[in-house]
Amino acid sequence: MVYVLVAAGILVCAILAIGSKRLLVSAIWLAATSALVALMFYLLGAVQVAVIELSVGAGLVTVLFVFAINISGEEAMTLKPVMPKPLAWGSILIAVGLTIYLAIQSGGLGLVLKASTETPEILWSDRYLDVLLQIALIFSGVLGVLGLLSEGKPSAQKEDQA
Amino acid sequence: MNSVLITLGLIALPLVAAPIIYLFGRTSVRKQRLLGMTLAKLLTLLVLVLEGLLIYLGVQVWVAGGSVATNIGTIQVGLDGIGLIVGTIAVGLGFCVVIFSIPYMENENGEEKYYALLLTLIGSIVGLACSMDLFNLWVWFELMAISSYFLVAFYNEQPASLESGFKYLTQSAVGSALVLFGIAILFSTTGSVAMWSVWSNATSGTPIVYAAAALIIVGFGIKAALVPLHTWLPDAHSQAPSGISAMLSGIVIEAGLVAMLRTLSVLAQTHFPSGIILLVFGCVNILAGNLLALRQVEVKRMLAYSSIAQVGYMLVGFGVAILSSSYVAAAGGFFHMLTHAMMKGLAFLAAGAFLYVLHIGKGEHTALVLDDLNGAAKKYPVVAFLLSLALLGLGGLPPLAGFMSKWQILVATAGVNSTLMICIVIFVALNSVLSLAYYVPVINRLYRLNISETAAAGRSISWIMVLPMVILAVGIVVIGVWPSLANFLTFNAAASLMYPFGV
Amino acid sequence: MNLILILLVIGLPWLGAFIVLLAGDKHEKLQHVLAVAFSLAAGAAAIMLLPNVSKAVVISLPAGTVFGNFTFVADGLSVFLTIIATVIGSLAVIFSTSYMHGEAQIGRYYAFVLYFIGAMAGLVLTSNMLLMFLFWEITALCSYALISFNNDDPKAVRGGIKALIITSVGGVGLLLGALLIFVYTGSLSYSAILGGNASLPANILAVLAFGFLIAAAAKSAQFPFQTWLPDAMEAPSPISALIHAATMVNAGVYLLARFYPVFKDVPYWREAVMVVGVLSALMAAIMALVSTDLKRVLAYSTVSQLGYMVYAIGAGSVFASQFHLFSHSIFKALLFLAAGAVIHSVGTRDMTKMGGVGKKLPYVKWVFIVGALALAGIPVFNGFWSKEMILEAGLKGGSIVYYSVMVFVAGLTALYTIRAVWMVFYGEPRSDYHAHKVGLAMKIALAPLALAAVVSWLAVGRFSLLFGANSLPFHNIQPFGLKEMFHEVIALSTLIPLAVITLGILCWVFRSKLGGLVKAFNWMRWLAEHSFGFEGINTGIVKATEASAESLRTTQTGIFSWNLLAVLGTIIIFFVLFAIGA
Amino acid sequence: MSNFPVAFIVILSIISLAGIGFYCLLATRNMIKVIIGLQLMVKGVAMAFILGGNLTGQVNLAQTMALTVIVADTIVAVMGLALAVQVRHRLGTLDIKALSTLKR
Repeated sequence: MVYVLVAAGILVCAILAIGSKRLLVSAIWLAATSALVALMFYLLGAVQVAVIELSVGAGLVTVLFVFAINISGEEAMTLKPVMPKPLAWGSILIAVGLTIYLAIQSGGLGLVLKASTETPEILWSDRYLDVLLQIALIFSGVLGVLGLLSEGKPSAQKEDQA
Repeated sequence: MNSVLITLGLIALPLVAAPIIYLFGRTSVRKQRLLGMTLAKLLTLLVLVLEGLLIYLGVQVWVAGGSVATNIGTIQVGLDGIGLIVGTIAVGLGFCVVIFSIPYMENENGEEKYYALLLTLIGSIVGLACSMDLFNLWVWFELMAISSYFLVAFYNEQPASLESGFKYLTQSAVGSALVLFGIAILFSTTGSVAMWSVWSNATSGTPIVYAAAALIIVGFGIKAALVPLHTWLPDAHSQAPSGISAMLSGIVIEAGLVAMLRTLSVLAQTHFPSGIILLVFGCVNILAGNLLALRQVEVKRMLAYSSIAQVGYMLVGFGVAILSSSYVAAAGGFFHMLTHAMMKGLAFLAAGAFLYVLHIGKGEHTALVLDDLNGAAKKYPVVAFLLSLALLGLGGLPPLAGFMSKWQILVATAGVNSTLMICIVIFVALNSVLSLAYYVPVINRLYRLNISETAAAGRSISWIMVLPMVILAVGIVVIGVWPSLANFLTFNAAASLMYPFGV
Repeated sequence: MNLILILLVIGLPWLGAFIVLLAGDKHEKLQHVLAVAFSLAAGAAAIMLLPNVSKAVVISLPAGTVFGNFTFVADGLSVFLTIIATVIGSLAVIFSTSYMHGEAQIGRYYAFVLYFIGAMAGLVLTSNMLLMFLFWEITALCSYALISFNNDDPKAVRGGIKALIITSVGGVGLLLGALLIFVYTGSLSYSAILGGNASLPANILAVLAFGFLIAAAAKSAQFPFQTWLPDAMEAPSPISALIHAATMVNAGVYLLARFYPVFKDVPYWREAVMVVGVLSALMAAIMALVSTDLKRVLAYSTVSQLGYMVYAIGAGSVFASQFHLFSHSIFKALLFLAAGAVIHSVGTRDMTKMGGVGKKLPYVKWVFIVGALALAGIPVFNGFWSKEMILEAGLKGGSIVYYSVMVFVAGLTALYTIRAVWMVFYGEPRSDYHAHKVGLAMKIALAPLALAAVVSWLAVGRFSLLFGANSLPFHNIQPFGLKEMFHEVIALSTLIPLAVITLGILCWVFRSKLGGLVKAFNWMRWLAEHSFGFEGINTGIVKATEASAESLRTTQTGIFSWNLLAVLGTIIIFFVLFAIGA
Repeated sequence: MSNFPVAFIVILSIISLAGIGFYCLLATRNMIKVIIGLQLMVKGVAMAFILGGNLTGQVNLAQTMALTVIVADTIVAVMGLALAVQVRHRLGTLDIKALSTLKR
């Protein structure tokens, strides 16, 4: 039953996150979603990644959002969406419904969760290439952010350099 | 040199070198000296040469009968036929782009990040082509995407550049989320992400496996610019620095296509109708790309739309290959990938050279429109000639490389004994004619007698910019006259692609 | 020997093209000399091929897999057309040295002319279908580049692109045929299907036959693709003479002639070929009658005469068709070059503004009249013999209806020819033009053509030997000497076309008395001036394509939300398909 | 209670979470909100991996992959935010409709 509650909680938080009129509130609901997702991870037996999700997803990312919102300022979101809302949620409902239908067709209802029998081990035991690649990901991410945020030098200074 | 070292070197070298290049470049930015930046550029070129050498050594091991593959943990990586051709294109085109960028990017703010990220981009494409593990494939794909976001939005003081960067970032991110969804479904149903064990476990096509395949097609399809998922492409290609446009069009979108093909070949035993899907997308791409390019007045945007059409030819080739188990068609698809990289690379570099001497070199960031090119041949005969060559090749006029690869695809298509395929041949060939309607007027403009004001006021072109274009142009002509030169690359790639399909 | 000669015939002009381009536009004199030298050398090499005509494959370069062997054969048909291309090419180049004197970007001009000459020789000499298509497209490219040589004139650019697109659309037929030949015989050599060893399914053979017919019709400006040739007249006159009269437009006829032995038994094919030829000949002749632009009149007459050749092939006489091609290349090149001299001198192409030019340019007048007589089919000139042979063949090989139309067209030909000659050279000047002198190089180029237009028919015996069993397999054309020709042409049935031709001339002489008749045909005039609606169809297709392109462009909204909806929509389509399938 | 399809509930929440995220992408006009939508979608995907690991008895393998997903997605989010900040700086708004000058 706890699964149902967590799942419902995730969805409610997510809906609140996208429904909120203020960005800061949205970010906080996103953090709440993240925390509940971490709880779901824990229930499914993924203890370590639950901790990481809690710290990164709910913690770090939220901090970043708050920073970004602070810098760029709260903007009132009273503008009407570009797309008619019924079209947006209609097509989403169709897509979600079809996915669920396909999952049921493939025997999704008969799946049974297992209690984790594996002994927890170091996370990257046999997939350390992925983890090493994360370094490259972070490296290019950092360079990218630095580049995106950099201020254009005044052209006079450029001339001096040349 | 043993195969493990070759594989490791191949995928690790660019990623290790990128931070060093950044640091070198950074020192010169800090201290206002040019030495560091020069070192960074030279190091980038050196790494690419070494990469080429490693690929060559790998091929030597191959030819001797060995296989260039190794396990890192449980993840298998190795240089197979697909890795060979994609690696060759990425390294070769990358080399040309780096040389081109030396004058083009000179004294831009963030030059050092540019080279480091460009090298990461090339390295990630090589890694993507060598990966034999679905999830690892996605990680390389994501690395490719992340390293290209900043490159696209390089001119971060230009609103248009930011706009294209934002669209590119979000649509790529949606695509990679969809791909991940697909991989997660495959993981749940087969219990593995290693390609060969997914291949052997996925034997029956349950609806949810088909859904996973569809998500993967759409996800990678966003990067590979399948119509109607292509909407980010014209913005990104037209706003990025020209060297990056050449990379994006020449290999990055093809890398998405290769990743898609790899994943689909894993599902070969599920009877997923990937052949027919690719064929349909191919035809739609060709038609839509050509029509969208037809009335375009911005040069780089027109080239971007024509990329959509060109991807369509590859899709037709691969679709026929999967549908009829035809080696020749798959080889044709890869052949077109190779020739398109050369032709579109050349076209974007030449257009970029014009953009540079007419606008960017003077600090203006206006788009290069067709009218700017009027009579440009008078002042820039070499670049105008090279641009004409690239455009004629793209239009499929012989004896240039583009004609030969299209021919190979069409031979294979006609080889499938059915009326539908004959109709597709006619459709594709007629579209090739349609594409002439927008390539050829550009050439006419170049050779007008009355030179446009913009062109008349242009700066002179540095020979360093022309050099890589000449290299590409020679390649286009040589492959066009002697198409079987590329057979080693294309047929090995076709063999690697078709093997899981039991051909 | 043949190996070297073939390489020279194709290689020399291409090398020349490169060198002329390298010489640079600052050395105009050098460029003229180089172009003449290279084209003459190619012409000499082509003529040296003549004694060594054989059906054996001379060069075979293995290109591997789907590209076949790159093979070249110097058989009778090939060598004949190679000589036409290189010799008339040389004359056109010589003519150009004075015609194009002082033009800008002369290097580009000569480069494309020489590139074209080499490609045309390659097109007829190769026996590999891939190479044939390749050269086919190169000739189209050169034709386009030369039509729109004057890039600043939007009319020239439009004409060039139109020619390129229409001939490329036709090229699709050739491409499809080449692909099917490869797929069904495993070889790209055309002898694979000409030899009759490979058994193609009947329906594939039909696709092949009609595909090639479309390709030929587009290249030779036949019905329903004829509209590009008149617009191609924006090209400099030597180009019109070389490409749009004597060589490239013959490629279509060549294609039909080459494959006639396999296609002749395809149901309705010969019928279709004849209909194409007859309709083209008739419509073009009527349009020539009402046009007032000198070069367009000649262009229409080219379409009309090509119609005769196509008709002859349909009627089963490849020899008559090739013999007329031979005559036509000579007299039409002569007419175009002479017209070029007139236009160069007078400064306009509009015949209503000419009149009385003959007094100022007597030399040009006389050579033009020689060409005109040949075109009209007046006895003794070369056009008479070949046209009569075609009509004889038509009488034997096809329905009497087609024959009578073609005879009628012969009368029309005489009528519009004499009309053109009259409007240009006789009467009083109708505008205030100033006639320049005609350059020496122009006169030198015109002389051999004028001579040949009078006497070339004497070579019929030598000509027929080219098509013998040893030099042109699969066709079974018997040797055909002057004696046979006299026997065939000087027959009772010849009197009918001759009478009609005379009637045509008389119509012009008594034109003032036929006012009522002319009025009765005003509707026809209106139709002809609107090119029987084909121009409208062309414009319609272009407009429709552009409109759909424009409306498709609006889907690129640039708004992020719509872009993502397209992504979601694609997913939904997939899922719906799977849900229905599941 | 054993017949209660617990695993299916998780599947439902995964699909719905991804759907909600996608809806956010479609309906919002705020750049930062777009990044929030992306985050929601990827959280669904990470859950799918963990669920797959649970169902096939390979939680550890799934955990490593989920970790990589989280890291990669955080980087994308950061870059997106940097882009948003820069857009706000240059254009003075976060409205994506202001970002539709490139069309046709």
